[in-house]
Amino acid sequence: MGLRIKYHPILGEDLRKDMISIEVDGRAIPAYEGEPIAAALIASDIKTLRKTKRIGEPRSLFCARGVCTDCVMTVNGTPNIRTCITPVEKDMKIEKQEGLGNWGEEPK
Amino acid sequence: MRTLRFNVLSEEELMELPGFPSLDVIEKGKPVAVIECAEKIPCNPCEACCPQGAITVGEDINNLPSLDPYKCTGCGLCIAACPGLAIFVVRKAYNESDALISIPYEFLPLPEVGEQVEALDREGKKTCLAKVAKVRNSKKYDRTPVVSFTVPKEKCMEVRHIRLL
Amino acid sequence: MNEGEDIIICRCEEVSRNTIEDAIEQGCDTLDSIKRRTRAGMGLCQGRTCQRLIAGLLRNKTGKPLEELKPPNFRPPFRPISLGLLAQEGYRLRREDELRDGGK
Amino acid sequence: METELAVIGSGPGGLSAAIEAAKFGVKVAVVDENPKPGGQLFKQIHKFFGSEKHKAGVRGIDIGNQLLQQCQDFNVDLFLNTEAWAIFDNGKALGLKRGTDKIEKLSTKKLVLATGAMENSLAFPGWTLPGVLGAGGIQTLMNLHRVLPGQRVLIVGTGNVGLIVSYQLIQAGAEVVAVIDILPKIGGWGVHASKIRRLGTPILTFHTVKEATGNGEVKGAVIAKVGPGYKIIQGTERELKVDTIGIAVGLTPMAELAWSAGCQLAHVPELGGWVPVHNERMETTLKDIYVVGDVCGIGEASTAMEEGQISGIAAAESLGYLKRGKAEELLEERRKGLDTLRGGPFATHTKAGKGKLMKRYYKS
Repeated sequence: MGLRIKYHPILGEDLRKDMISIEVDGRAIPAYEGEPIAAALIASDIKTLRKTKRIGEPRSLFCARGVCTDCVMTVNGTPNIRTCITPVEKDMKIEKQEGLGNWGEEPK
Repeated sequence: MRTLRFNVLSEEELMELPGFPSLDVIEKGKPVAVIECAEKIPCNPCEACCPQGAITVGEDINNLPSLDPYKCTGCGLCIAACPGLAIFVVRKAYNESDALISIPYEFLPLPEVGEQVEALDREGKKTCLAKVAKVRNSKKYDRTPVVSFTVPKEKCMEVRHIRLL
Repeated sequence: MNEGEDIIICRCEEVSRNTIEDAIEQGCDTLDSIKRRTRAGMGLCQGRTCQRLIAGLLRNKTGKPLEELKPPNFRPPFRPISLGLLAQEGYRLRREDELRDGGK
Repeated sequence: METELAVIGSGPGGLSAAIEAAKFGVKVAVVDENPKPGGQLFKQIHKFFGSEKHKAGVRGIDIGNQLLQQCQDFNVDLFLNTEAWAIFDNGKALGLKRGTDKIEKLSTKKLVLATGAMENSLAFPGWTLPGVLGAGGIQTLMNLHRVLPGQRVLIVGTGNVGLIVSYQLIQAGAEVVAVIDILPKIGGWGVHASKIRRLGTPILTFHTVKEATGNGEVKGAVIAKVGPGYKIIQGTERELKVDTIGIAVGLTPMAELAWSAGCQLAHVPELGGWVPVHNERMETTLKDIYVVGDVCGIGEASTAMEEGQISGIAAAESLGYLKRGKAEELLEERRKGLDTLRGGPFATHTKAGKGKLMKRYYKS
């Protein structure tokens, strides 16, 4: 939480109030509704957002604007979601993505 | 064209600038703007904001601003108006021993009047101690507060920033 | 940068500098051929992050100025989109068009 | 869905195009994949340069709000969270994906591409570690989302982006351990450099980053001096304790939409790479597609806004909402504005690059 900017000389005080809780790999993480998922995770010091498919390298936010796709995670069961531009919603379930992720069961 | 490509402006380079009020005027000790703008960038809010018409950029906004030190009253509006935060007001004869320097200060926390702070030069090196005399932060300044502080007279062309203790 | 030390150039497909330089040595002289040979630039970001780095390697290795290169081919969809969605929604849109054009 | 003018990208260029066209009665739709409009404006918390007319002295963030207000005043439709994933029929139709599961077709008469630019990469050992980010990415995270990526930062690159982000990191409470550049001179404006120098932040030219260290995330950065040929001078390496490395080595226009739509591109180094060929009305080689802002040459927000207005006026005229004479008068005014903004020594490159592009346009 130390990484959130509460007071800022230009932006003023952060007046957002109620935080909600999102589930990240089974752990409850505080987040503001509407902020990018990646911002909430980094504010909670979760830097590794995924592991690459070949070498298994940890990756994190890189461009922070939806271009580089390095921050993709599995969100509510859907893999490859760019967490830098996907807003936090209530009851979100987020998982660190391994490789290309798992698309889940084939629909019947 | 000037090509400022050093990490800081030297005082000699400063004195050649049309925004420099001349040593005579500074010696006289009245408050006067010191415009440390050395590159032709397209910009003219300093000219537009000056109530005395003391700063001229002209038709081509790439010109360096030039200062008429006799029109300048040292009011300090240009300190907050300059997007490059490159304007300071120096009042060498603030009192017997001290000069008063006004700078833009966009950081938190803001210093308090009467507070003792470190005075830094253009390279961020500690030069001496300073005492905060005034903190202006009205709406007009649009979140660029102007902090005035006193330093020994001989430091008035050296000190350009402060660090809270 | 250390000479000889290999590093990742294409972050998505994890393609290293050595792999790309080998491909250039073996005759790949366009961004497209490098992409087809090594997969560099073929990942999720579609080469947006590494294209310039690869172009630089190509220029350094072949001496060919960038002006003579063509940007790699770029086809829709420009953003990740699932084929299922494309098929399903595409069908809906076509039906709407047909209905509007007189219900053929 | 149908519109008369579709704009892809809601940064300063795209919004200005939309507003200007809508002023004359054109039906306009702006598409942006982000949840918030404004492009990169809302992370620009510093006061802008320029003249009064170009909103100089106003912070980027406030210019963004002014533009959004104007969009509302002139009934511009904004489609956010909407990705343009295809351009059909020479720009006459767009494939859109709205939210996660809705696909739409947007038919239009004219199209403005205002897709902006992306940050250049710099590959060095360790550059894929969590903690290495684009400097603009850092700026987005801290100024838009109020989260700092770390506490101790090395910035690589002394262009205006590197210098401004360094200053803003310090404003947000982080420590900038150093700003380095492999080139002999600081790339950005002296005033921006002075702002961080007087805070004591070192700017080291002739320096490069040799390696990001750390296992799993950045714990340090090895920097070193470079000599002739920009080769590292052995023995000058030293490790800085940092948890974040920001890469600020320039921008590349994102011209791939224009390219795939069939617009001719040219490689113009002065403009940042491959850019769509265009004329003084910002028309590409496909006459119904316009380009404005960084996508057709890296510049400032102020120049993007002028270019946006030019395309909006040109589109309004060719759609019949404006008489030729009146349009020319308005266009001339904007072109003069552009000339002024590009009149200084820092913009000679851009000016030359734009000249090349126009030549190409009339040759084709």
